[in-house]
Order: sequence, then C-alpha cells, then structure tokens
Amino acid sequence: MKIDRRSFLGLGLGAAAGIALSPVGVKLTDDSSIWTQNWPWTPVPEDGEITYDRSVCSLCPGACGISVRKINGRPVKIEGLDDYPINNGGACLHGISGLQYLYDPARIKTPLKKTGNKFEKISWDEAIALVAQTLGKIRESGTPESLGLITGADSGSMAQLFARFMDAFGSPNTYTMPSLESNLALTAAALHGADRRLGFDLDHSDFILSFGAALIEGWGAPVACIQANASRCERKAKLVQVDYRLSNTANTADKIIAVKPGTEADLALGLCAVLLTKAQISTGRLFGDVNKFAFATMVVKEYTPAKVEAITGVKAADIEALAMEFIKAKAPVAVPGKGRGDVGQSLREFAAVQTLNALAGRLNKEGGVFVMGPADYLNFPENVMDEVAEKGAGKDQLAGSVNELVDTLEKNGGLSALFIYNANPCYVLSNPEKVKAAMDKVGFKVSFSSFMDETALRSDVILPASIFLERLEDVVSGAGLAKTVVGLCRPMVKPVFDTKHPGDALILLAQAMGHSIAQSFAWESYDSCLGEVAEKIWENLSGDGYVVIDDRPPAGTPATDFSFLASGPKAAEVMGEGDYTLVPVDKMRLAGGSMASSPFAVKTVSDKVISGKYSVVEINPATAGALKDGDVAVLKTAMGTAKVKIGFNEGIMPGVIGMPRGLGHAFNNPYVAGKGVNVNDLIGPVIEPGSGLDAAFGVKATLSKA
Amino acid sequence: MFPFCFEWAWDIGHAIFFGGFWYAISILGAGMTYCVLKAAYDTVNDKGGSHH
Amino acid sequence: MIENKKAHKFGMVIDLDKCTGCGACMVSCMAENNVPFKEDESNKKDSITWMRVYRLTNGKSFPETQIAYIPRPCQHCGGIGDHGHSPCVSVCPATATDYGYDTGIVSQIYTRCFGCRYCMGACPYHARYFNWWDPKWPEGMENYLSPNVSPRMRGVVEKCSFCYHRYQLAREQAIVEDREIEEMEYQTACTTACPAGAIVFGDLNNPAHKVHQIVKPDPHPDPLNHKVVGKSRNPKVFRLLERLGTNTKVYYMSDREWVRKAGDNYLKGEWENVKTHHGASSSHG
Amino acid sequence: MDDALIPEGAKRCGFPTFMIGIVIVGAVLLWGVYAMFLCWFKGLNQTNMNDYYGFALWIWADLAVIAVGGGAFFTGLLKYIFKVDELKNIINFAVIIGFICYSSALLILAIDIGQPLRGWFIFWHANVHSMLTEVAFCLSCYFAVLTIEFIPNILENRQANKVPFFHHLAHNMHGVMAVFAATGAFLSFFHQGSLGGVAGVMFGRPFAYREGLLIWPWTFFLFTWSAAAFGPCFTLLVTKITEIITGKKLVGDKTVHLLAKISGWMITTYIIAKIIDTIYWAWVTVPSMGFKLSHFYSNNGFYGYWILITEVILCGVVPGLLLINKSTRENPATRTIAIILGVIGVCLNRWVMVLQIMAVPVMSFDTWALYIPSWQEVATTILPVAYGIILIAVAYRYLPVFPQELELNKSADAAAQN
Repeated sequence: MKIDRRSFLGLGLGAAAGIALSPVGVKLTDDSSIWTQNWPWTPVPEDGEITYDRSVCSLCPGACGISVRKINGRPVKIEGLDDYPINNGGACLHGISGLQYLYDPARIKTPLKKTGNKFEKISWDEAIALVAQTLGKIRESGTPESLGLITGADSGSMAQLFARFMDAFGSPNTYTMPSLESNLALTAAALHGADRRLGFDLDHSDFILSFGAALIEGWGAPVACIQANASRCERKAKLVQVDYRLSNTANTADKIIAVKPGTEADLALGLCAVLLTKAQISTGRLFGDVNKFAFATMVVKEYTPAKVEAITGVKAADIEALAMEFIKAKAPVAVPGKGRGDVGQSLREFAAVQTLNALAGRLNKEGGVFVMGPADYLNFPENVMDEVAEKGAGKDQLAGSVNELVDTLEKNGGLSALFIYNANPCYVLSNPEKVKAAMDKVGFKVSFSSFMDETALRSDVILPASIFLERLEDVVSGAGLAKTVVGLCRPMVKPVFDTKHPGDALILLAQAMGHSIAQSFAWESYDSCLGEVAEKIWENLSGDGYVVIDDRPPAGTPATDFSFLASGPKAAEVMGEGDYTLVPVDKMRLAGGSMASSPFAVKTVSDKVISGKYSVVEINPATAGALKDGDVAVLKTAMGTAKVKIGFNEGIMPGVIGMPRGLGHAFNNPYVAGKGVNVNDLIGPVIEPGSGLDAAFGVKATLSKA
Repeated sequence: MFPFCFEWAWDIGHAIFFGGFWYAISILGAGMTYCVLKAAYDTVNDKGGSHH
Repeated sequence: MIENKKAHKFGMVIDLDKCTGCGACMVSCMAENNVPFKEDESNKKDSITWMRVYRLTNGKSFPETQIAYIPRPCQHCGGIGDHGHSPCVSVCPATATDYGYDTGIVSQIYTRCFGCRYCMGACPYHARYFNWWDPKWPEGMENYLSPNVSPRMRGVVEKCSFCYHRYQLAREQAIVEDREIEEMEYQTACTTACPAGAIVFGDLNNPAHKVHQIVKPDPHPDPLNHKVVGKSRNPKVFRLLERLGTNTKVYYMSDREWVRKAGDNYLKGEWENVKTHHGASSSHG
Repeated sequence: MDDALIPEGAKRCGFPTFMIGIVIVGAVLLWGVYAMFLCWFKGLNQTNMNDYYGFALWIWADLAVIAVGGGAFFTGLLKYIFKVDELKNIINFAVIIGFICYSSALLILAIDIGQPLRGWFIFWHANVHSMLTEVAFCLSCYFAVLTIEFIPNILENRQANKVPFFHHLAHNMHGVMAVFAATGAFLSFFHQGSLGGVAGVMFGRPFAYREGLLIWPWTFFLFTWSAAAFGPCFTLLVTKITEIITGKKLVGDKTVHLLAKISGWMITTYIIAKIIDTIYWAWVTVPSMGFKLSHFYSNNGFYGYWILITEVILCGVVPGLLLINKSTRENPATRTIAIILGVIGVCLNRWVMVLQIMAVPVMSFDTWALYIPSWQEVATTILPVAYGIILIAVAYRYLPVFPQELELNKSADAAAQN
C-alpha cells in the first residue's frame, strides 16, 4: 500500500487545518448563536398599535372596572380602571390574570353531549334542540317544577333572565350558591325584611369590628376593601379583628381578639348584652322593633360576660372593654362573615353581628351599615306564562337552600332536569361526594359553564358560555359594598372558541321550546335584550361604562325584627372527633368559589400553602406534637382522610389546623388542578335550622405522621 | 475583544486586560510559528537526521 | 462614571404597613413582562417571579404574632459608592447586564446572556432568575403575550427591569412633544397594580416626585459607612442589606421597628445604636 | 498487536488487558457523555441547580480540577524558569495531568452554561471588569500553552517521531519551551487568581467577599498560591496511583522528594496566609457587614465549623508540616497521607468558595439553601475522571512520559527475565 498512513494522516491534518482557517467555522458559530436567539419555539408576539378598552371584571362579586390594553386589537394586559367608583384604578391578581382564562386549558370549546361516560362534540343547533326536546317532554308530562336551577348570583340581567325562564317554564326550584351577598340578603330578610341588601361603609367608619371577615383577603369586593383598609390606615381608623388565626386582615388590625373557632356569634351576643346592661342602651331606643324585649331578656341572661368568656375564651373584662370601645367610637361598624363570608356561615352569627350594629344605632349611618333596597334598574316586560307554568311555579320549592336541596336530592331525588349556571357545587359545597351523588339522581343536567370544572364534568349537555372578556353584560356591585354601581362588561375580544353568551343560549333555548316560553323570550339576542331592559340607565351605562345608582346612606332607620335571635338559636355542632379543629383558610391568592384560580395566581402562592402535590396546613408548633415542619401527615375527619404537609405557623391558635381553600381541583388544567386537597372534602355540612345555611365553619380532626 | 465590538472602550481597564491578552497570544503564536517554520526548514535540510 | 446632573435615578418606596401580601404586583409583573409559568411552581427556588413577596414574622406566638410582607423586585443597585458597579453588572462576563447611568436601571439583555449565572450568585436578593426550562404556554395562550417585552429563551437569566419598556414608551412620547417625562407617565406595572397603594415609584433625583419626598435620599456618603450613598433621611425608611453598600433603589417603609430591623443584619447591640441614624444631618440639605 | 507504538524497551501489559480496562472506564465515560448530551439538548433543568444554586457541583469540579491542575504550571515554572532540572523527570506527566484538568474544566464550562452555542460571547463581548472574563481568557490561553507543552511528548511517540517534520518540531518546541512556560505561568497566575476573585469580589455575599489589593481581593492571591501549593500534591498523587496500577516505579525518589518539599513549603506558607485571611475576614470584614462568624456555620444541616477546621487544619496545616519535615516527607506512608490530605484540602476550599457561598442566607429573612446534585450532574462530573484515566493510560502506553522508567525498572525486568 503506497497511500500509506503517513500521507493519509497528512491529508487529514491538512484538511482540518484548512477548515479551521476558512471562514466556515466562524460563520457556523455565529449562525448558531443567532439561531439560539431566535428559537422557533419561542413565541414572538406581534407588534402593533396600542389601544385601551374599558370593561368590568365579573370573576368575583367585586365588579371592578378594568382597562384592557390591546395590540392591534389583541388583548395583552388587564389593569384596574382609573376613577372607577369601585376599585379606583386598583386591581386584584385574579383580575389582572384574566386573559389567562380566555385560553385556559380547561375551557370548553364547543357544545358537548355526554354519551356513556364521554363527552361528544355537537353543534349549537343540535345542543339547543336536544335540551329543548328533553325539557319539552318534562313539560308535557306536567311536572315543570322538576326542572331545577343552581346559580351563582341573583342580581343583574342574567340572573333575571334565568329566573324568567324558570318562571315561564313553570318551576320554583331556583337555588343560589352561598355567597357573602346571599348570606347578607338572608340576614337582612330575617332582621329587616325581604329584598334588602346590606352594605358596610368601611370607607367612613372609624372603628371596624370584624368578626373574622378577611377584609383584605377577598371578603366582599376585594379591591374596594383593600383600598378601604389602606385609607383606614391613613385615617388612623381602628380595626379590631376577631379571629383564631393571624390572617392578613388580623395582621393589619390594631387589635386581635382571639376567639375559639365558631364562637364569633357568642362574642357578638356577649357584646350586645354588655351594651344593653353597661352602656345603658335602653330597649326603648329600639322603638318599634319586633321582639326586642324577648331578645334583650334572653341575651342579658344567657350571654353574660362570664358565660361568653367560657364559650369564646375571651376574657370577660376584655369583652366589656371592647363593647364600650365600640359604642364610644364615632362611627363604629361590626362586620360579619368570617373568611370570605360565603361557605360555612350561620345566620345566627350574621344576625348577631348585625344586631350589634342595630343596638349601636349604626343602621343607615355614614360609616355604619346601609340597609339598601334592590338595585332597581332593570325593567323586564311581563312574563308570558301559560297554564302549565302558572301551576308549576305556584308549587312549593323542593328545599329551602342549595344545601338542603343536595340533601333532598341525595335521599329522594325529585328533579328530572337541572340547569347549572355560574356555579360549581361539586367543588364548592361541603362534602362534594354527596353533592355528586345528588347530581347523579338528576336525570338531565345542563351546564352553562365556560370551564370543564367538577360540576360541568358531571353534566349531560354543556352549552359553553363565553367568558366575561367575550361578552356584554350588566354587572351590579354587591357583596357588602355600601354603594350600588352598575357596570357594563363589554366584549374585549370575539369568542375564542365556539361558545355563546349564556343569555343568547337561553334565548335560543326558549325560542326552540316555542309557545309561551318563546313569547317570553322574544328578543333577537341577549345584547338587544339588555339594551331594552336596562333602558332606564342605558345611555349612561353604555357611555360611561358604569352608573352609580346610590352611594349615600339610605334615609331613615329600618326596623329590626329580633325574633330569630330571641328564639335562642343554638350554635352549630362541630362534627366528628379529634384533638384539633380543622378550619378552611381563605387566601387572597387562591380563588375559592366556582371560579378556579389562574396559572399566574397559583404561581404566586407560597410554598407554605402548596408544596408540590400537597396542601400545606397551618398548625401552631405548640400543638404539633411529634410532627415537624414540612412533615407529611395524615389528616382525618369524620368526612375523609387526606395527606397534607405540615406548615408551622406561630400565628394560628393552638389546637386549630388551618387548611387553604381553593386547592384540590380535579379537572384538566395541570397549572391549577391536581394540587393539594379540597378542604370541603373533609368537612361535612351542618345545616342550620331556620336558614338552611351550611354552618360548618370547621370540623374536628386528628393528625398523624404519614 | 476587538476595538470594533461596541463594548470596547479605550480605557485603562481594556488597555491592561487586552494588552496582556494580545501580548500572550502573540508570544504563543510567534513561538509556534517559529517552531513550525524551523521544523520545516530542518526537515528540508535534514539537519540532525532522523535520529536524536 | 458619567456624572450627569440631569440623569434620572428611578426608584421606589414600598410601604410595608400598607402591603397586604395580596400578590397583585406579582401577577401584574408577570402579565406585563411575559413571564412564563410551569405546572409546579411550588419550589420557589426555581420559580421565576421578578417581583417576589417575602413573608416575615416577628417570631412571637398567637395572638402576638405579626407578619410583614416584603415585595422584592430587582433592587437596581448602584453598587459601592453608587458608582454604577452593581453586584451583578460588575461580574457579568459578556456585558449582558448593564447599568444605565441616565436612569439608574440595571438592564438585562437576554440575547446576549449565555447563562453563566455568575450574576445570580452575586445578587444577595435572589432577584435574578434563570430559565431552567424553555418557556411554554398552553395552546393559544401565547396570544396574550406583549410585544413590548421579548419572551426569553431557555438558558438565560432574567429579572425585573423596572418595566423599562414603559420608560421607553413614555420617553418617546416626551421626545416627540419636546418635554420631560411626567412622574405619572412612567410607572411600573407593580406600582399601578397595587390595590393598597403601597408602592410609590418615581425619580429619586427629582425633588418634585413623591418618592423623593418620602425617601429624602441623602446625596452624600453615609459618614458611618462610606460605601453607602443615598441613605434615607426618613426615620421610617430603610433599604435591604444597606450595609453591604449595594445602594439599592428600592426603599421600604414601616412604622414597625422589628420590620425595619429585619431589613439588614446587625450584631448584638448594633441596632440600638443605628436605629436613630438616618442619613447625614439636614445640614447637607 | 500495538507493539510498534509502544516506546522502545518499555514493558506494557497485553493489548486485550489494556482494552478491557479502557472499555470499563469507557463505559463510565459514555454514561457521562450521555448525561452531557441530556444537558445540552434538554437544558439545565436536568440538574438540581436552582435560582439559589446557580453555581453548584460543576463549578466546584471546575475550580477543583483547575486547582489541582496547577501542578503543571508550577512544575513548568520551576523547571523552565527557575531551572530546577530535577523536575524534568516528572514534567511530562505534570503537563499531561494539567492538560486533562484544563480540558475537563473547559468541557464542564461548556456544559454548565445555559447557552453553550453562545459561550464565545464571553470573549467577543468581554466585560473586562468581570473576574469570569479574566478566567475565560487566561484559561483558554493557558490551555493552548498546555497543548503546546503536551505536543512534543506526543510527537516523541515511536512512530510519530519517525516522521522527520514531527521529530524536528518536537525538538524545536523543546528549545523554546521556556518561553511558553513563562507565558503559561503568567496566564496561570491570573486565571487561578481570578477564579479566586470570582468569589472574592461578590460584595453582596459576605461569606465570599474579601478586601484586597487594587482590584484583586485576597482570594485572588490565595487561589493562585494554593494552586501552586497543592497542584504538585495532585501530580504526586496521580503519579503514585499510576505507579500502583502499573506496578512500576516511574519517578525517582529524588524528584518526588524535591517536589514534595517544594509543595510542603508552599502549603505551609499558603496556610499561614489563609489563616491570617480567615481571621481578618472573621473579625473585621464580616462584622462590618453585620454578621457573626457563627452565622455561616450554624442553623443548617450540613455546614458547620467542621468544614473550616478540616480545610485549614486537617487538610492544610497537617500536610504542610508533614511535607516540610524531612523524615515524614521521605516516608512513603506519611508522604502519601500528606498529599491525599492536601488534595482534599484544596478541593474542600474550592467547595466552600462555591457551594457554601450559595448556601448561606444573606437577607435576615432568607433561609439556608442546601442542594443535592442530580445524577446528570454527578455523571458529567465523573466524566472528566474517566476521560483522564483513559488519556493517562493511552499516554503512558504509547508515549515516553517518564524518562526514568527504563532505568528504574531495569533490575526488575532483569529479575523477571531470570
């Protein structure tokens, strides 16, 4: 071989040297670095003209004004709308992340029909026809009252449209999910008469006595409350927080009154008793009020400071001092509704707190509580009701509340069809397994959900709703706000998927059902319906984007009916056994209700709340026994068992376990669901007689190392 | 690294740093060039033969 | 160092007594700056949060416990003596992070960064984040990304820029109209989002700006520690790790002594001596 | 079958035995290569590094191999500049070890950075104020020096040397080696130092920060010094291991004793400087930032005073004393203990100056951050070890690395032949 190793070697080395010296290497190096700066899988957002558009956020009852920044019409950022009468430029993290909901992995993209255990895509025409046909049969069978509706809120045109449908169909079975708004309405109904709303004028109060209300963690209108708190700090107005853990609200408070969980009502009644005895608030001052003497006698006898100390753990002297401080303040107000004031509340507690306000003469006073009439701005035309409708609508409701409905359905059934709008009872209510079982007793469930949440998953037909960024709607403030503002939520973007405005879906459905129902819904679309029914304020509403209906204290002092409390209602029993009391904890960064959190919101959540797949529970190290911070432990209650992580927290009362609410979602969104445990799984409903509320503020629990 | 890169500045820091750098590079380059050329020359003249 | 009397020095002061820990600033920042998210963000040591809110407690037991939330954006350090040699800028080998002498803002050039992470080691505030993963958005969600901030690629460091793009937009407008930028024209996303109004942002060099009025920065070196410049003359205002001489532009404010004390490290007895020392005497003006 | 490549007169094991060894180590190497590609293609999420631990196992490995590779520059300096001729017997091996260490260091850096394809920005867009820039420049230049120093040895391979050009090239390179060695020493001084500077300049990290001279913190000088001091320990250690594996004496005692003595004095002087530095830091620098020394060594599950004591006393003072004392230096057992302790000491120092810095909380409300490397990190860190073993095996087999080998093993060979 003459082409020997040597020449081969030489050739190789020569070639290598040649390539090394040529510009090829330099060029490739440069190209590759440029390539890393323009990876095709890294998105390049399209640039264009910046515009801003106004709307209203309806993710929560806060109803904040929002400003949507758009690039060539494409929404890129949501911010608080300056000078909006509720949030005045502020925004909360859920609202700011609103755009994530548009493209949420759990969004329902088309109408769906359940066949067997699977959902099947169908067209809107098919879906409407299917629902109309099924409902038609129910009507034909003469039992229109067996159609139920579970809805999230009962204000605004959408709520009225649904109510109208139920009426025209012939069913009284409408149920509202528990919310601060509904609890306050219930309280007002018990104390001051039907169709009233309560608003707390935090902005002008100089002494806020909060009974566990998480004022800066999502209670009421969250942004308005946070701003009220900030202004309170500047005004040096006092906040006293009655609580069993150092919530952020308690942290910002001037004083914390540590009470045993579930004894807030007793403390409130104890304060009432002190006012009646020590502060010389004569019952005469309560002139014209019903059962005032019976109440006064009862409360003075049963809720002496000593007795209340035994129940609540608050020293008798402190109770007396607090009552005196409260009554001596210029503009005190007592605020009910621990946490967000929605789930696990009792009328006894709400009524006791409101009674405190009444005794202190704080009704309809600046800085007090406003007992307001309904936000009366909608004028629907007379509903057309045929004979079937008249007959059905006149029947009794199946149950007194959504909690009782679950009970009834689970035991005896009773509904042949169910509409679910703006609600996720299979997640939000205590003991969701029971709710699911109750749902299974209903033959035909129609969901108007935008997201495939726990309840939508159990529906038979889904008529997917466009989300607030895709639709027009009037949004009324509420949730304890001391003013009434109607805002206009406007479509910021065309529906991203094949969804419809739930109002349009309902109108289509009504028209498909024909007859009197169709006549009741003789609108071309929801948009035209809204323009018509809100005609009174439409010009201002569509022009300014909002209308302030009222922001002053209502005139006069409303009468108070003390009958409910005078009857001496008992506190709800805590279910189960164990050394600990497990209580849900509302966190600002976690949505707890029917709206799940966004990926951004979940990302902000502390590792002391979510740790990998675990919920982290708060426990005072003093009562943690052998458990150490970060341990995985088994939490057991009468309702279930869950593996959780232990998070030491000096700021919680010994013996209490705080578990974050809003976790443990089970649907297809890996950024939000599959994290931690739904605290409601561990808590069983304890229904309060007289109100139908689920008064289970917590549950007894045991904790052991996993 | 080069005066045409925009980070370059004619200041003391760059003078010392890149002065040192280019100085070292030059020595290495010059040294290796010398060795290679000398080796080529020696090979052609076969100085010292193929034994050491 | 380029001395420029007209140079801005953007900074903020955060009222920790107003901060509710609600997280709006964090989300506003993420939405504004195209910050990605991943399925599990519970490991806070690899979770990109330009604005991170720390939670502190006074260590006492209920009901004496107190919490303070400390929102922590990039502190935009001026470095020892405030000469612009921030801990991170001075160490970046590829000039991928730079100190803007006209704004005081520490920038980050994502396409320049090659991911050595030296800057992260140098930053005691953990304000810098590395893209351990390729940023990925669920299908369709990239539709909300803003063109004003380019999405980053895997393998580079990112951090808060004081919403520099907002400054650029405001400056362009001001140049077109031949005037100075107004205080409210350039505000960071976290500032505008804060529902409690706890964040005040502006030009620390401009006595007309609220942030200057609250902070009252001392332009002279601290006589007790010459590394420190710009110490606040407001007794309630402090900076994080001020003693190190990082000379941050993010100031914090609290009425609570334990919170102010938590801002820095003190040897036994030191706090009692320094807590009343707030910048040089007013004779410096 | 590879007899033609083996140096003349040298005895080597059979080719199959050699290959078996190479295959075993090669498997480890491939494991490392696999991990390396995972890191390159999937990104650094393959590691357990995080935003607190931006610098972790790799950077420690990087600093450690550069420190122990310091034997090459220091031996070269002594041999070529200070004309310590005795060291000619170990200089080739020192260069090979240095070459392995530095090529490994560069490879680790290429894996460690988030954007390897942009790695050259450190040169192109250099920030001359960054210690890391100084490291990168000097490191790569010095690697070029090591390559230049290694080339003649390669060319001395029996077959390569037959090529007249290669023969002459090797000869001429030997001739000007002092120039290269001087440049190498200059470069080494700076990159070893600037590696120390990397930590020392971080004024936001009180555990790392040191005052210093002009722009150079004390760690700059300590790192250079420690590399010069402990590098020869590593050279001696690897020589010892090679001798054990080959079953041959490869370097004469005189050379070993000389290098050990030099190393001993370097270690002793270094450790005195280190102790002074530590005391000044602990009593002056750190308190001025509001920290007590105990802050860095308590309240966590790993870093205690033990690490300081181990580094400075057990692996610093002890090997230094053992090596400057003639009897312990010349006793193979105590000498070996000393060089092992020395190598551990310098590696521990680099560990502390990389990982403990990251672990220590600085803000009063921050927490200690401890981390455990992922298997990918471990594999890529072992990769250079496997690569080094293979390169040493190949070099030893085919190159005349040890000038004294034949002479030292004459009697043994003769005995074997009888």
